[in-house]
Amino acid sequence: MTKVRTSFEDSLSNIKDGDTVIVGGFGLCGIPENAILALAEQGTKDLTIVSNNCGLADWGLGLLLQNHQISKMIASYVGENKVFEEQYLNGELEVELVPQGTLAERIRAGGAGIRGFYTPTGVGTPIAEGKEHKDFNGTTCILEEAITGDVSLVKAWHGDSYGNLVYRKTSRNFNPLAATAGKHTIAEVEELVDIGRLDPDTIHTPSLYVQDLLQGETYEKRIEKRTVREA
Amino acid sequence: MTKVRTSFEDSLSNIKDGDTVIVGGFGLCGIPENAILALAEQGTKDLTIVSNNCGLADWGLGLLLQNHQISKMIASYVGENKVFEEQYLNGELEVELVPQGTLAERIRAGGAGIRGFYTPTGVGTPIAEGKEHKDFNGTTCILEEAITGDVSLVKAWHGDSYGNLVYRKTSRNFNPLAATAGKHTIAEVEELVDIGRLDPDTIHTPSLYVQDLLQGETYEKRIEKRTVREA
Amino acid sequence: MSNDREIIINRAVQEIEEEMTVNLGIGMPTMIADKIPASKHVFLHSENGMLGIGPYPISGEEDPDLINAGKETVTAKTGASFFDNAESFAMIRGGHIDLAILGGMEVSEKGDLANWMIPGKMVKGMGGAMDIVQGAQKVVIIMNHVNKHGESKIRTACELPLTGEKVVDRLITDMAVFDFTEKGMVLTEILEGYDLASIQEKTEATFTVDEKLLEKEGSFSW
Amino acid sequence: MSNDREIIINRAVQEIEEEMTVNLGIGMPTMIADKIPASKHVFLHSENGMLGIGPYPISGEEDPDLINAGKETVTAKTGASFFDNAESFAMIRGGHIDLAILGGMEVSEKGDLANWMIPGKMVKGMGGAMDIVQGAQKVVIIMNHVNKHGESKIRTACELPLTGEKVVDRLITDMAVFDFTEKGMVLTEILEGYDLASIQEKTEATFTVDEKLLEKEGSFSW
Repeated sequence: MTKVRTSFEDSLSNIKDGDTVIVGGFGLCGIPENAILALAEQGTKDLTIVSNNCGLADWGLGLLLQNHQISKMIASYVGENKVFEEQYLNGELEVELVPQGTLAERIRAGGAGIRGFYTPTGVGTPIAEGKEHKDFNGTTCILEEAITGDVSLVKAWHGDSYGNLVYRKTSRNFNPLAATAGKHTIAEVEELVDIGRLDPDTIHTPSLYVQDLLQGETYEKRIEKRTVREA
Repeated sequence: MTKVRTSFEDSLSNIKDGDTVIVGGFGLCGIPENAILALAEQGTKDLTIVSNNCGLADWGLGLLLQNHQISKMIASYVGENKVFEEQYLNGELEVELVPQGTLAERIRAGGAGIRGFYTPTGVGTPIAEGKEHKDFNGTTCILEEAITGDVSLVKAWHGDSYGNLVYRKTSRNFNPLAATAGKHTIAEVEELVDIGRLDPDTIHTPSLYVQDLLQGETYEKRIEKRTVREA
Repeated sequence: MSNDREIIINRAVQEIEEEMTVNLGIGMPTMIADKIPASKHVFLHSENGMLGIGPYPISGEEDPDLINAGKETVTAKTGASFFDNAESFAMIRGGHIDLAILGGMEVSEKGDLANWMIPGKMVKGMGGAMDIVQGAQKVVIIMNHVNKHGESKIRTACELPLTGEKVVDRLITDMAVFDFTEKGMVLTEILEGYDLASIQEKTEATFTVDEKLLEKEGSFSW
Repeated sequence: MSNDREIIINRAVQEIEEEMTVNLGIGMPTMIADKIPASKHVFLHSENGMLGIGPYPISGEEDPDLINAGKETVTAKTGASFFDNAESFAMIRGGHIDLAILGGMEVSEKGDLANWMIPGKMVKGMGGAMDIVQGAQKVVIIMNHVNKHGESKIRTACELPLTGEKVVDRLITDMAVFDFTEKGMVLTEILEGYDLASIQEKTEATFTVDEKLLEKEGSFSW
């Protein structure tokens, strides 16, 4: 019994034209590099991508934009990508902007079978337009609905063949949430470790959320804003 | 800067008559033993207790029942406590039974500033009576509201003086949720460890949720149902 | 273990397929764990916050921090994980549990389940049952066909307060197996020692008989 | 750093008290971190999933897995913790962040904030700003008093789309400090080089003047 696959190409073939794909990562940190490259290679079209950001023009999800594979983007911040701007302005790309905390919570809700929730975030802003409002002890909230994906792509640090995952530092970000909300979750890891090597108390993503597990051959891990101090 | 306190008595004095107190633990597993003993000693009355269970007659939250300190219990299962039954039948004790997953989610929501959520759990049952119903893509859900506490009592395995907590095995249960949902969270730990000894990737309860941290002198850790196999 | 229980458990264990994630209810369903063949790789989920329950511990090795939802001391299999209750029910409610096997007090022909309270008796609480019957991909109920007064526990409509409405996928009793489909309640298996007539006699609910079973049972006296 | 920025940052850092958990917005607010005296113990929260941001790394020690919400490489202080985005915003929305300091484009006299989009320009997105202004216990906005055309950014009502309604607790500009209370917008401090008249001239919003400040400023020419 193993969830280890050796071909990104085969795993990614689970994604079909028109699918909704939830992708982990924050900026370029913790993105499923190899899965995104394989998806760009595969050329699947008309995708709805759910991800906090949309990569740079030449890396991460930006590669799918370049290929015109994305028809709709659900994100909280997309300001670092010129290709995005072009496709949005010419009407090729539909965009749903969601406050970051609401986006995280909607994905979590999708994975957790919560169908909708009330949050004060966005009340009185354009985000609240057309949404159901409700008062809770004097706090006005809006109803936000769960997000689920046909497929989720996540990237972890360590993983075992059952599909247990552990993330490293801030590369955790949206990855554990995405892992829960895909009907089919494809996890790529830096290192495949033996069953039992992950401490059961410290597993971030329990095995049952993962369908395919792949070890990436290389990780570029590009840094978006290299910032240093004087030694 | 430390959250370490040495007197359970002093910390527990944060609980006043009529307060709502959220208490971690599942059965007798992972209960804040020393805080409960101190609360029984203190004798605070008219408490609303939110906890999955209510202990045994002579241990855990059952001690508060014996003392007639609880006026309302919000729980998912209370079947192992004779004192409970008596006080319920004579009208002394009000009981709100909540499905276990809904209880966990309501406490999480309280801690996370989510004011309410829609779940399919309990639709068509007595639990759904009087609650708002709503259809999500053909699934009928009911609206459940968040729970917050004046004080939360939790028990962890390791903790540091900032208030970071790590739980052990299934004694984690409701503890991390309770920790988030109390205006004032009192955590007791088996072992107080130096700052930096807890791996930042594996902290279950980040420090900002905890106001008081105490090391229990002893832990009985009673077992409710000792079950063994032949060697 | 009574003979009825053994029959039910032996039939129920066949529901468990390779690689499934399974939640076993408290009481009789928990006993199924021991009957799962060692050759079968399954993950047992415990709603108090664990995936990968192992066997009961050897005496002296009980760990008070390691219990199942029935509050029994257990062990963890290699590759197990622990998590909090919100995560545990995220798994359940989110449809990540393949199969749940629970006990029942009454099942209706619509697939309604009652298994948590008897009016007039002390209410103990539903624990995680309401979440599990809504969330698990497949819900199998195991119970005796009749109560101790010999009356059918499979009803036209449940009299007891419900745990869930139209949530049962399969019902296994000591006499028969029923599936709940779009066509209603269907008898799919008759267990040893019974025939269709005896099942009809002991079942208040209205059901149809699966075509394959009808062919097989054609030689009987009805 | 321009002189205005420095004035604002130097004033803003005084908002940070011992033991506070603080979220600093992207851009100018991030620069406050360096000004916090080493003697002060505070926890800096980063909404991408970290509590306990340390200084920027030394060159060569950048870790691509360790960034702040502005996507800059950072370090972690001893006693830090990492978590996922849902947990991070549970902290924010749940009121567990004592103080948030964010930049602004416009603030209204009611305490409304606009800082995420300019109609007609490319929309970049609100990131976590809408959550933070709703959830943090205290929201301090820092911005220049006037825009590059010399027009007041403190308005009777915001013209730009809102980030949050009645969410600002305190506004710090290069000229003054305002509090938003039940009595409306109140001028509480006048920064060096300005007087009440110059502030009134550069502020479209209607505000009252704090009594203590009035006493102190009584000797001025108004």
